[in-house]
Amino acid sequence: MAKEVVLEKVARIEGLLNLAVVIREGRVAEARAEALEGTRLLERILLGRDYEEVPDLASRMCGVCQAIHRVTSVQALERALGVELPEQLELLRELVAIGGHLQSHILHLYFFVLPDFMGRSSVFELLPSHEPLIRRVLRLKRIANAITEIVGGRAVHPVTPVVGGFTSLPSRLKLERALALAKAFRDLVEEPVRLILSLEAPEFERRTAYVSLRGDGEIPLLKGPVAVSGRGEFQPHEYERHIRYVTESYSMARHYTLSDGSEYMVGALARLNNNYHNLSDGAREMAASFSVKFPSYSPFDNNRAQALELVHFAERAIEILDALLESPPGRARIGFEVHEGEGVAVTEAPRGLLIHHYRLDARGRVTLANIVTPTAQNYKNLEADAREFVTVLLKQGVEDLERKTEMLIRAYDPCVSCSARFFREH
Amino acid sequence: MERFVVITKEDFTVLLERLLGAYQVIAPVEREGRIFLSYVSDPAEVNMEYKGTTLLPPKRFFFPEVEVLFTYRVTGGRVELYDKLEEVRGAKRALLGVRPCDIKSLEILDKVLIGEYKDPYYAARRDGTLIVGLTCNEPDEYCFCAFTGSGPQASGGFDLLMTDLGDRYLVEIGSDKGERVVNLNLDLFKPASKDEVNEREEMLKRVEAEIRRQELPDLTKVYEAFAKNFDAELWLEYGRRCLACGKCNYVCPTCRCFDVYDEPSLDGSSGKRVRVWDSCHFLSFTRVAGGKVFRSERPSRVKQRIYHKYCYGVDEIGEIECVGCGRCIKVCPAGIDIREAAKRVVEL
Amino acid sequence: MRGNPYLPALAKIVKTRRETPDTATFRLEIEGSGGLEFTPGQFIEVSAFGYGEAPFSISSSPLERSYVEVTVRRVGNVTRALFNMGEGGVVGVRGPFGRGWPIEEMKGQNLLMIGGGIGIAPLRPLIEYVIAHRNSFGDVILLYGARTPKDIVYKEELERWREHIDVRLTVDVGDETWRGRTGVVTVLLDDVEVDPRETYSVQCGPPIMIYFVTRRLVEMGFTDDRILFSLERLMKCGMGFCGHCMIGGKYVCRDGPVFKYSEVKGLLEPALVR
Amino acid sequence: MEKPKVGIFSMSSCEGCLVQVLNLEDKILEMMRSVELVDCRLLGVKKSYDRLDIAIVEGAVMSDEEERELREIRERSKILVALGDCACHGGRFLFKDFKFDSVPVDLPRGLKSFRADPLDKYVKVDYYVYGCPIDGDDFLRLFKELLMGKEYRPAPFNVCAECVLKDNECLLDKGIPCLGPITRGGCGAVCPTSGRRCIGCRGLAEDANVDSLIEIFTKRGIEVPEYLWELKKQVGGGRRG
Ligand SMILES: Cc1cc2nc3c(=O)[nH]c(=O)nc-3n(C[C@H](O)[C@H](O)[C@H](O)COP(=O)(O)OP(=O)(O)OC[C@H]3O[C@@H](n4cnc5c(N)ncnc54)[C@H](O)[C@@H]3O)c2cc1C
Ligand code: SF4
Ligand code: SF4
Ligand code: SF4
Repeated sequence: MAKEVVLEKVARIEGLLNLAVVIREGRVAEARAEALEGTRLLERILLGRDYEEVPDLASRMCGVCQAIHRVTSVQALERALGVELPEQLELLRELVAIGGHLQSHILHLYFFVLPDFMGRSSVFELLPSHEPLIRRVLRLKRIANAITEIVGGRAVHPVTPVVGGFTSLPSRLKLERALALAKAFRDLVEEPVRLILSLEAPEFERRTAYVSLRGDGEIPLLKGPVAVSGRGEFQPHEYERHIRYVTESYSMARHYTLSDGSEYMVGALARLNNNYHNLSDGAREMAASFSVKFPSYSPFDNNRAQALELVHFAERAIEILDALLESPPGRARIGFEVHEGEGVAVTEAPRGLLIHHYRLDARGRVTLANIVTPTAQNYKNLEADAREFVTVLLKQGVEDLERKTEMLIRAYDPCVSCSARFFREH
Repeated sequence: MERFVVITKEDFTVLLERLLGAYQVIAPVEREGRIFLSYVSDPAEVNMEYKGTTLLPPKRFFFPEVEVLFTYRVTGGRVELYDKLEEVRGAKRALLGVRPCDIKSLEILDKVLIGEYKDPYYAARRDGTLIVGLTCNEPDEYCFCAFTGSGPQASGGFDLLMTDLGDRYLVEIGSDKGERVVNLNLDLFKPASKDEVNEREEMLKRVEAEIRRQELPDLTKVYEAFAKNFDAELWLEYGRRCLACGKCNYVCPTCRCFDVYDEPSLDGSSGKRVRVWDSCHFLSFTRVAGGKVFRSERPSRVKQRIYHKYCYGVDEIGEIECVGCGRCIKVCPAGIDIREAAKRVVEL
Repeated sequence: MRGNPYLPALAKIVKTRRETPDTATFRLEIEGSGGLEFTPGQFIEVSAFGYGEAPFSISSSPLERSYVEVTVRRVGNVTRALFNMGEGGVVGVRGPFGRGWPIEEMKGQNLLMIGGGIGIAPLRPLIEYVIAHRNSFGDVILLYGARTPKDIVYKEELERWREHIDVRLTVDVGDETWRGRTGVVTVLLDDVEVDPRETYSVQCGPPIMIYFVTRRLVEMGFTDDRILFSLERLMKCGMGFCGHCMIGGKYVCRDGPVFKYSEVKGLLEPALVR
Repeated sequence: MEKPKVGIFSMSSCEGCLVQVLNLEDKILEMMRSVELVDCRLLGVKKSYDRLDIAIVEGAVMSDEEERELREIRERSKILVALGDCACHGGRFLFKDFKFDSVPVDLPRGLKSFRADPLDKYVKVDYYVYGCPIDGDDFLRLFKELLMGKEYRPAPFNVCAECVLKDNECLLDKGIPCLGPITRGGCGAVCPTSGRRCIGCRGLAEDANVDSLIEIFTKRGIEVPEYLWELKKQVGGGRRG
């Protein structure tokens, strides 16, 4: 007889997700990641809009990773219009992205994941026993917000990045402040990161393909070829030849696979599996002292990878700010002409590979929009992991199967609102 | 002591240094191509060469956009109040580079806020502030002070009044306080020659002539015309255009309406009473219990401001309350131009 | 005025009396002084700390020096806070502010008082004064209109006042217990016989009432300087600074709230709007 | 005294407004001391309760299930607060003239048509916190006032009023189609202050003069976007009050 275990509206993830696991004769027959979030039709809404409006709308895809959505949409439009930014403006863009990553990772690791390991259901329940830690984490969040605000104009849904650069630039004073903040972040984050690295996650491994941007001496967020572990690389504009989507009747999101139909994983773990040697010194030392090794095939290590990224990107922010103070950007926005064009940008959102793809007509109106979010790409992998993980758990006969499975979901840091944009025109 | 002295621009920098030692100095500064009044700490920040007016008027340094009147603490059944006035008192400030129209606006505010009742916050800030004016060499296209009797010559209300004569400033001494500043820095000033004083007169005449190129009526005498035309058609037209955004009120150097509210702390045990700038253009401005709004129609709100300037002011303090700075015209997105309105009313 | 006029004196609510479901009279004792010296028709600004400040007419007798009273209808933040606080609560008081009824001028004359709803509050000190100086005034008539019998305030006082002055009531909508007149307060004017040349009319109530009553009084032959009313506007300071209460060139808080019709009739902005 | 019970719920949204609430950092800890949070999926709080004193609902209603859930929340709650533009206006001001009903879509999970509805289409909403995202301090003020039994009132002015206080040069003067003149204030004019036009995320100001803005755009040679005409139709371009 088939039994269906449904984890309903999983808590402490962004958006509404059910995970249904069908167990037949003691074996897992099927796992379904059902995105429930109302579909937001964003790509449809973008059609016909002026390119200037796109970033504002695109950032509303998601309240957690809004910064990277904004930057990615702007970059895709720049590709379409043939705009190339001077290096300093690119650095500033990277800083916006980093601010977003730091914000998001802090939220995920300490508000969503940590309670699991402490046997609590929410961060508030941790308060009595861990008040200093929580206060420190809140402070880190505040610093990450402040950095984003300095460069982006607002901590959530930043406003300054636009096609051609920025609407306004932070003053020297503000950059100095951002530098001080980044340094403070780096210092303060040490202990919380150690805490995450020391947590004992369930033991589970499953090899899959890891897809992320690959960098030369860095962990790139905004540029670079896309690496598919074990299978080489492709260029951003070729994405349609390498990944493809399937629609599942049970989900409000598209689910993605590689061109051969196999699942893959994106996110912090994929980034580090593909770029481990590029971790900053501080992050690398920390990894070593906790004997965290990459590549790793445990999805639970995604959390460790995120923690290491907190250190890595704080150090990268310091580097960028030093460079910007050394030679500050001149103009905020460079001129360009509006014409017909098509552009793809592939970036790294906190949760992994993010693709924005637009086509513009001669007046700069959108005629095609396609957005591929990390969570949508991860669903198939999550389903595969869930099948195998639950099978293992069943074999072990564990009692808290549901809680453990939820932990697996949370390790992915899914962002359901981003992913639910499914629509098909008749 | 003579009424006029001169100071070279180089020595003025020295004077600035000294003033910075003795006062909190507020002066025009330029940032990203915009001029505004700000506290300064370095003479290099000060820009005395600007044209026209600043966007926000000097009133914000006497009547700030947000002011805590007092704080309170509630413990058990007891309430304690802490007056914020003490913090306002005693600050020694120097306001530099204000235009004659803005000097006049302070005189108007004095009449309104220091009368039968006295607004102590405003009064304390006025008391402690040295006013160093700066006449205009170059008005902008919005200036019409010559028609409101408030410029380009300042007839009083300043401690010192500077005029840019190229490589030096001619300085008029307007008060004992101003004279003391000069006396304390006698090494920097020398008496002005007749020629220099004449040069200023010529300059002011030129500026006045430039402003008078606009054809406007004498706005100090439009009371009757306004009184007659309260129900004129043109107010409907302005009302249709007005966005009720209140920018005109905020930038007007003589507008001083405010709202007051309490801002409690999270646990409610303490808090502060705050006053903030308000605008007669907001719908809520005349809303009373029961939801009635006395000036619910936009034309009546447009009229409130303009009538307050040219009519009610005369009833209230015996003179018009517009100083012709042109700020409200500059900032109005809908292009409502108070001088044009006045002109049309007079011509009705 | 001494010190900082924005800083309220502290006062304790020593007694509350429910008048109607949404109206109550609060007796305040001001720290140090107890009551206030004031003219009937003047108002005070009452603070509920954390909630704000609102103007209320002083409704107690001017002869009473140990406390002041205000009669308050619960409509918003400050008024609700006063109700919730109740006896023992500490509030702030500033004032008195404004110009009250011109009592000296009205002496020797008949008085026709008209109150609508809570608008009877500023008439109460006047009535108490008149009763205490009954011989200084001629005929005194009080016309009072409330929405329903339940909304009649000062029920005890009305009974006591009847012994000294002519009190007539009406309600907009009656109920089974109501034996008196129904209709808006203007209906009571139809039966009033006074000599407008020797009478001052004194009114307070909602704008619409003042509008219609004034029209009626003019028809009855009252001259504009014998029609007095207390106006309501939003006001934040009480001193003619905040600007909200301005009508034409006048500030209701400072130049009023009591005005003669003749004083506001010439204002550019109509003071009486429906 | 028993602490007021609070629930925080999400309909369909980007959850950015909740993130803004979390961004209140230390203040949220303080807030949580004065109330009992009994329900919040995002934070993993789920206690058993019957009645709520305050329900804070984010997001637009997009499915029957959400509609049902919303009605249930309303039944159980004394005060219901709509948090953010999606909850206040269905996110429509952001989507501008987009006509949801006209989109032919093939929706999964058996949904028949597409919708994005404001909460007050289905239930009574007591208070609105506007913005996409909301402003944290604005939310804090609402929260404080609710706890004190005060009536929360949104800012009575539009974005321009705050913009001029920031000493900004007006974007309209540069030919940029800013919606500040008709948009409810309270955000501190963040967008124009960063040199970006206001996109109207806080919804129409109480006394918005759409007609005049259209005229201003036209006069300055700014193309009047379709959604302004649409808005004009909805509010008659004129006075509301
Ligand atoms: C001279 C004078 C004397 C007075 N005497 C008395 C008196 O004796 N007794 C008495 O009861 N009253 C009197 N009043 C009226 C009294 O001042 C008001 O009722 C009081 O200010 C209400 O204060 P509140 O804080 O309770 O109400 P508020 O919180 O200020 O609310 C008042 C009303 O306006 C509405 N409102 C306010 N702002 C908004 C908004 N933005 N959107 C929608 N609705 C809004 C509220 O819902 C409510 O109905 C007098 C007024 C004046 C000017
Ligand atoms: S009304 Fe306009 S021109 Fe006159 S003083 Fe005020 S801002 Fe200046
Ligand atoms: S920039 Fe926009 S918000 Fe600012 S004043 Fe101009 S129109 Fe208003
Ligand atoms: S400026 Fe406009 S778009 Fe920006 S936050 Fe404010 S209301 Fe929203």
